Amino acid sequence: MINKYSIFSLIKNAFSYHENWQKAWNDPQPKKEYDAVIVGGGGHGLATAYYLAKKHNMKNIAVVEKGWIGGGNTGRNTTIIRSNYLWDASAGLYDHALKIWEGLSQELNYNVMFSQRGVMNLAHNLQDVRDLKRRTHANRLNGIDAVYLSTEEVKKFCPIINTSTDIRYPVLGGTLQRRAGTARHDAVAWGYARGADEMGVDIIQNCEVKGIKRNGDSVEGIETTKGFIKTKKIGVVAAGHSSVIANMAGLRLPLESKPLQALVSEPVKPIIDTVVMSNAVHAYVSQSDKGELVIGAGTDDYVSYSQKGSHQIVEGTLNAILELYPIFSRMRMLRQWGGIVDICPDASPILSKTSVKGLYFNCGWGTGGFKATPGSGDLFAHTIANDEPHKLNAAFNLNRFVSGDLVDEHGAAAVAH
Amino acid sequence: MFLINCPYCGERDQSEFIAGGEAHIERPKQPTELSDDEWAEYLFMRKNIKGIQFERWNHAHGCRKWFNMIRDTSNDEIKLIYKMGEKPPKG
Amino acid sequence: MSQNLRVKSSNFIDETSRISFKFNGKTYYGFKGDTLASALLANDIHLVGRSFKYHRPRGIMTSGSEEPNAIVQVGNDKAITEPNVRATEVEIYNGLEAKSQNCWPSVNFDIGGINNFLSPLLPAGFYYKTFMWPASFWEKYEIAIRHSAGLGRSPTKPDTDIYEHRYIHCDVLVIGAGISGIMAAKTAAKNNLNTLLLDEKNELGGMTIYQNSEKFKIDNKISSEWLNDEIEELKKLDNLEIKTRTSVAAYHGYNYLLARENLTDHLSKDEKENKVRQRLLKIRAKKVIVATGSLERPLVFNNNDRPGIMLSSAVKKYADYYGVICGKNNIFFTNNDTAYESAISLLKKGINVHCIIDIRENSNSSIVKEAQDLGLKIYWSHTIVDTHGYKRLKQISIMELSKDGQSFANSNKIVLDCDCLGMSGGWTPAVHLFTQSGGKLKFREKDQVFIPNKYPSEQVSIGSCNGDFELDEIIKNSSDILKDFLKIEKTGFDNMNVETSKETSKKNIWLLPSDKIVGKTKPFVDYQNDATAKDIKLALREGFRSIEHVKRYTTTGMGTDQGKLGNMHALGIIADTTGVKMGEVGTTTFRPPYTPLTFGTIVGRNVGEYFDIFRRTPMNDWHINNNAEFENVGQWKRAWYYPRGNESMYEAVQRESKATRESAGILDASTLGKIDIQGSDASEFLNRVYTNAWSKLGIGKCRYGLMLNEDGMVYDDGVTTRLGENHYIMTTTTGGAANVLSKLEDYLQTEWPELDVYLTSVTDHFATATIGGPNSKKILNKLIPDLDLSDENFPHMSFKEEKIGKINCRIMRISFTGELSYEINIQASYGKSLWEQCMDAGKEFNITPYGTETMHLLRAEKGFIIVGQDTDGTMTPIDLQMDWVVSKKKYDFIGKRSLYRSDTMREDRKQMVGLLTDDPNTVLEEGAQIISELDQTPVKMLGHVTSSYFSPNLGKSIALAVVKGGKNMMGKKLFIPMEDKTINVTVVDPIFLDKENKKLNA
Amino acid sequence: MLNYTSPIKEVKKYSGLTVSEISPLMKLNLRGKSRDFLTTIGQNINIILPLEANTSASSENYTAIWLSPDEWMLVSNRTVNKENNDYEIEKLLFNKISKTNLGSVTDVSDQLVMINLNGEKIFDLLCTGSPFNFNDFRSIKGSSTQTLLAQIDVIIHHNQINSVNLFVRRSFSEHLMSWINDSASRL
Repeated sequence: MINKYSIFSLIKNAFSYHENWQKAWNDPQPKKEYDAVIVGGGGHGLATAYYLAKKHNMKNIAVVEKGWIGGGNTGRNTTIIRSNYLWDASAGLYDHALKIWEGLSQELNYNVMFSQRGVMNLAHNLQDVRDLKRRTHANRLNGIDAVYLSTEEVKKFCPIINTSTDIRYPVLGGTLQRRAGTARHDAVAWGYARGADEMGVDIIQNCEVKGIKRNGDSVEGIETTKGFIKTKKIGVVAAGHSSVIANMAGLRLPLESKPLQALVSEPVKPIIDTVVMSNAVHAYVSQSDKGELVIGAGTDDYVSYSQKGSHQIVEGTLNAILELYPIFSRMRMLRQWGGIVDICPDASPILSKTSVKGLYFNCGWGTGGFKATPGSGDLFAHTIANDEPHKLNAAFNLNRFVSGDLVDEHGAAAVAH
Repeated sequence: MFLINCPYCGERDQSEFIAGGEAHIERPKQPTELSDDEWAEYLFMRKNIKGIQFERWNHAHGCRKWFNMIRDTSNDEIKLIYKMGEKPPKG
Repeated sequence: MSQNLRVKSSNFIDETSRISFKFNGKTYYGFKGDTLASALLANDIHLVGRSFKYHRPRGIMTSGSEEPNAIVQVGNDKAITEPNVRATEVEIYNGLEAKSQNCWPSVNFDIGGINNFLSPLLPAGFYYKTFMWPASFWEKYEIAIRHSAGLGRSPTKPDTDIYEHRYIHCDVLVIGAGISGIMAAKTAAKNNLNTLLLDEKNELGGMTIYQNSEKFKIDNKISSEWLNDEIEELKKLDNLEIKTRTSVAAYHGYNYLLARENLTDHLSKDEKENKVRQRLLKIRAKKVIVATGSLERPLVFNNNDRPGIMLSSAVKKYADYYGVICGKNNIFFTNNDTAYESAISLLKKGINVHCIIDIRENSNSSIVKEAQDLGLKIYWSHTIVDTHGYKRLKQISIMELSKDGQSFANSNKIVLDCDCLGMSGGWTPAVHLFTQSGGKLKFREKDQVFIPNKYPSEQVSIGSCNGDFELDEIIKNSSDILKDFLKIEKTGFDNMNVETSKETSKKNIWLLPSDKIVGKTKPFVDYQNDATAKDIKLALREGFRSIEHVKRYTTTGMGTDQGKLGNMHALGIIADTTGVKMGEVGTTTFRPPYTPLTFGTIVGRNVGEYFDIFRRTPMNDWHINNNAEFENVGQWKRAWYYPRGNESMYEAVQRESKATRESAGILDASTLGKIDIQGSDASEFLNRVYTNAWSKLGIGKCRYGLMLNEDGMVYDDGVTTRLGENHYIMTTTTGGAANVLSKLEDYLQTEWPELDVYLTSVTDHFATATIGGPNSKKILNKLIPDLDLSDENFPHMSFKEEKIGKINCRIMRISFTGELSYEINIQASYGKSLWEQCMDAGKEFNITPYGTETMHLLRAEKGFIIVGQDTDGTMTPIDLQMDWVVSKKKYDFIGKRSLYRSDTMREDRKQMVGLLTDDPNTVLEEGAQIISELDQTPVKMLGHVTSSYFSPNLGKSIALAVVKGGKNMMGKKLFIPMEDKTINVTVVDPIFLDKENKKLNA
Repeated sequence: MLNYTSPIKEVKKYSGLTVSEISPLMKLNLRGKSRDFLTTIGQNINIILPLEANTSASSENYTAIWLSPDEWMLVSNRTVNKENNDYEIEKLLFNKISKTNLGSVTDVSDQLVMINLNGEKIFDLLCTGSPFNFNDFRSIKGSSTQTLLAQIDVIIHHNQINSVNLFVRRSFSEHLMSWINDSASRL
């Protein structure tokens, strides 16, 4: 591997004042034709390209990104990674991803800082307790490391949580997945980009898709701001903008794109060393390696592509944070931002072929796509390469909305942060 | 926070309202006549437009009336508000 | 402590009131009006903190909220200590305690300082390139990284202060009380607009208020005097509200802004007592005038971060405003005229200024002339190539620039002694709030600034945040813009006579050259995060092109100052390096808040009991007095069970349910949703919303109804009673009440406007006491002796309108327990009394109050579902084996079509069944999964246990469950695999007790 | 004989503000669209139901508050008898409106609790918890609105200068009172 990253290369380059580092990836102009084009240069899209090249030997492919790679939800999420999902199909999908996460830094030779600090989900009412127990049993039988915790065990694992019984919604218990945790979001996009680029994938930034050319019921190529690109396979991984691309191909998707907000506090010395999620009161918090509290807020209830949400959502989230962590009252919000999340009616993603031959969609990840990045890329690459879903993403087809075989993850599972 | 001009109560803070999604998706009069695909279209498929979108809002914490809104979803600019049952303006 | 670094003649410091405070454990003195920064400088302390990555010694750089270096931990108390506070924003008070952050053991001797020498190994993004081998070690590395990262420390005890919200609706909001802000506020208020003026400082007047230079005059008065008079007049206006110490944090769409009003942080402990600490102002303004001024730019050169290196305007403010001398041997370094104002101001106070180093070839502006007349030495077209001194600046080295400014005219290097360097790289308009609001910027080449271009809402920017820097422009342009914006003839500031010194020459070099190669230098761009120009160049070299990428890779602008000082230089260096035009590189998006905003302020009073609403029933006091434990159901507080003595929940529930079946029990069912339905189409409406048929229901009769979503899944259920021809009362689940009403309103208003139906919630109007059990009839008879309770007159599933005493009430004979049971609904104010009378009347029958837990058990014995517990949004009525309540005849109802999709019709869907454990004493865990074969991999889960109890009435454990294909599994043996054991169960009918419903008519 | 219990126990006094519950009051929810509906109401209680949003109309005995284009709340101006809850006017209107399908009449006397705020600091209190713009409201006697206060749905009626009636659902009233008392204590 050229330009391999390691402490040794770091020392070597220090002597030349880091003047000799090579590009992590190139900045090519699009070719006339590719065997496949991935629309969307986020983590999922770049991972898809990476695995197409690596596992399916498709090297003549491109990723087109309308802005800058990793500039969408990849760079805007709260980086929670877990696989403790309720339904077999979801558990299979997300745990496949988690297994890849565990070796990703080494595979990419890029430190994505995957930190298995554990993810705890809290229960605040009796139905929460039933739901979390149900999920824990299902996880265990699906081979996912989830355990149910008593309130005392919750307190022991994360002492700063207010577990007193006289708060409005006392903590009645929780679940813990130790293999779960967080990763450095930008690094995931950059690592996959570097890996894909090295195998010959063209990563074309500032290249917006303007149209999808169809010949009857199969695709012929895409119109972009950098000209027409001929291709027989298009994998759309455009998150919040999936519907926009679908409309170009004359399709409608079961998606709504809504604002999702997040915020970070000023950096402080380590104070919370795990990830705690509370679905009932809506508080999600972890601490980044830099020391910032990373807090995920909820979605607004209207469609928006503005990357802005309403203040009431942020306020509601911080209300919940102070309910559970009264010690954070004097911490200060440093930055607040919004992303556009594409939400499916059943809160599960779509990794599927479409009625148009050669057109594939990977979308509907809603509020929880980051955790699935490597698995999503791997399975979507399989789907595109073989024109057939892998058994792990078979359930996440588009037809489920017609037949009624939904994978409903709101019912009993936590919001998919 | 939007400032929404409820067609009945006047300008109110967004917190008094709930959004009801895409407007003018009429519930089929004869659902049993529809194919599974047609029913799925009604039930789940959405335009989810980036740009000028027609949608439904409800003044939930005021007069409880539903109404229609035309909003540019790319910058959240509210273009027009009109009552339920009124036809959307053409063009 | 000596105050030898004070000059007299400051109007803003009260030298008669001495204030003592502690910094790093040592006691110092300052004066009322000092900030921590000015007081420390007055005590000759520059070294205040350590930088984030290299732990380099850092001092005070600015005099405002843009301070990147001098951030401290305030207070020792575990509850109210506060991290990352800017020394430049803390107003000192007696007892103030502050200490340096990110250093150990002390700011003077910091072990972390070693990072400075390792810095060659710590370039931008180094952590992406290493710590990967061996894989298992990352967690160890990470612990180390985490401990060296972070700045201050979080409090470790709950905050004891109070925060509040306030909504403000005004005609005009003016942000910033500098000269243009004052003009705007006065103009607006005088034109009868109710106006709100906010400024983050404790005094009005911005930078002009201490501008004592004769060079700047308005109406022949020195600008500060003129402004002072304006402010005095301003304060007299009545429809104007002025708030100081109030900083606007966020500017959202529709002119909705959030501001933090700081009320007590400048007060001593006893002065603060019981006062609100901070208030969040939620402002909705018809018009917004942004007058946020501008921020002075540093210059980027080698080692430009040493304590003693400050912004020239800060040096001036400390002298003019606080009367503090920052250095005994001052030098200024500039590319514009600002530094000259500072230098002159110091000279006139008798403070030594050694020289000015100016990268420009020359300037003939009057202010420069004045400096020269005062005998000030100026090094034209020179730059600083290095600075010396570790914990305090000692010397600087300068060289003469080549024409193009990229290298040097000769190799001569002059070394000058200097303990305070005031630098000025020009000014950056504070457009943060403007861009937050969605405003678009344009780049102005001549002085390299981004200024407002397109306004997204009713707002304008005036003054230097709009790119007007010269006094005469500020006044003229502000006045003109105000006229246009407020649609008025004149402002009162039209054609003023203004004297000023015009800047005549400009030169800007984003990265000043050094005689060393870049790799050997440390030209800081982001001081707090230790991001240097070479880091930016490295990022570009590695292929990062977008400013967002560079920012993220180098962490430039990610510090607590959010890059207020450095962002422009980062852009400039990217533009220069890549050869792209500055205007085309684009800015990074400024995200809210403008300055960090305390969580407590955002939350206000929504803490503790106000975190969320609680709802109580009219009988609540009785439950409390009778030792009830409560369960949260939605926002309701519901009686859960009533332990006697030291009974456990299990014991209490066993007793309560036994007593109910054997004699009588009473339940507070007031929380059930109740909707009054009237109108000539009421029956048709019910036909459409429920799965069963309603037209034929007799008046005075009750019927159970099941409500679906359009996707065919069970949504809610309850009993609805026909009170009259066109009059029904619907009951819903407790949790579903609000959603059901709004869903039904939605259908009525949008889908079925032709229906003549009116819905009115009466949930709170009625209190509901349910008495059940074999003796319930006798009890009701005591309450209403003349009511004929015979099955003929008052059969099951029927209703009577009656009086208890003189009070009307509605009685439904319905049952959720399988017992003979009456639901008495009475006007809420009489609910508590009704309950007490039921208890009295029932005494002889040992009537037993029971809570939600016993209710759940009793209904489970009868196999009645609870929506939300036995269903999870994926169950159809067919799955629940409730086909009997689904009309086959009806043409349509909500959700009907979805029941006929290929997957919703499948036979092997999860279906509701009962489970019995082989060992009758083993109670299954709710949520436990169910399998049909042991040791299969992967395990095939058939379903899960939804409800499970030990039934005292059956003397065995019972459970409800959903199981794939369960309908056809009656009698089949299944397994429940737990962590430690496997439990054997048998599938049975979900109705465990009294299948024939004998008890209903007992 | 059943006793009447009101949810709010005592009258609270603060600087510039007095907070008290007024009960029992008769409250009816009136729904209807047709002209006949309006005239029938008018004839029977001699109040012309206000058609303008955010307003109210009063007669000697009753006040009618606009809630929506087809919804009003009718409140008795004086407290009624605790001993029974037969309201003649309710029976009358129910027969004339509901029975004849002109609209609907529903007794909501205990659905809503009426809290009276009295004093010059009323709006200083309200603006700590309500997004509603009271700038015009405060200067118009008889103005009314439905909005949120401390995240709770309320109907606010400006019945006279320095006096405002808050209508809140009974189950929320204890929480709202607690919030009001907390906030008022800092006025």
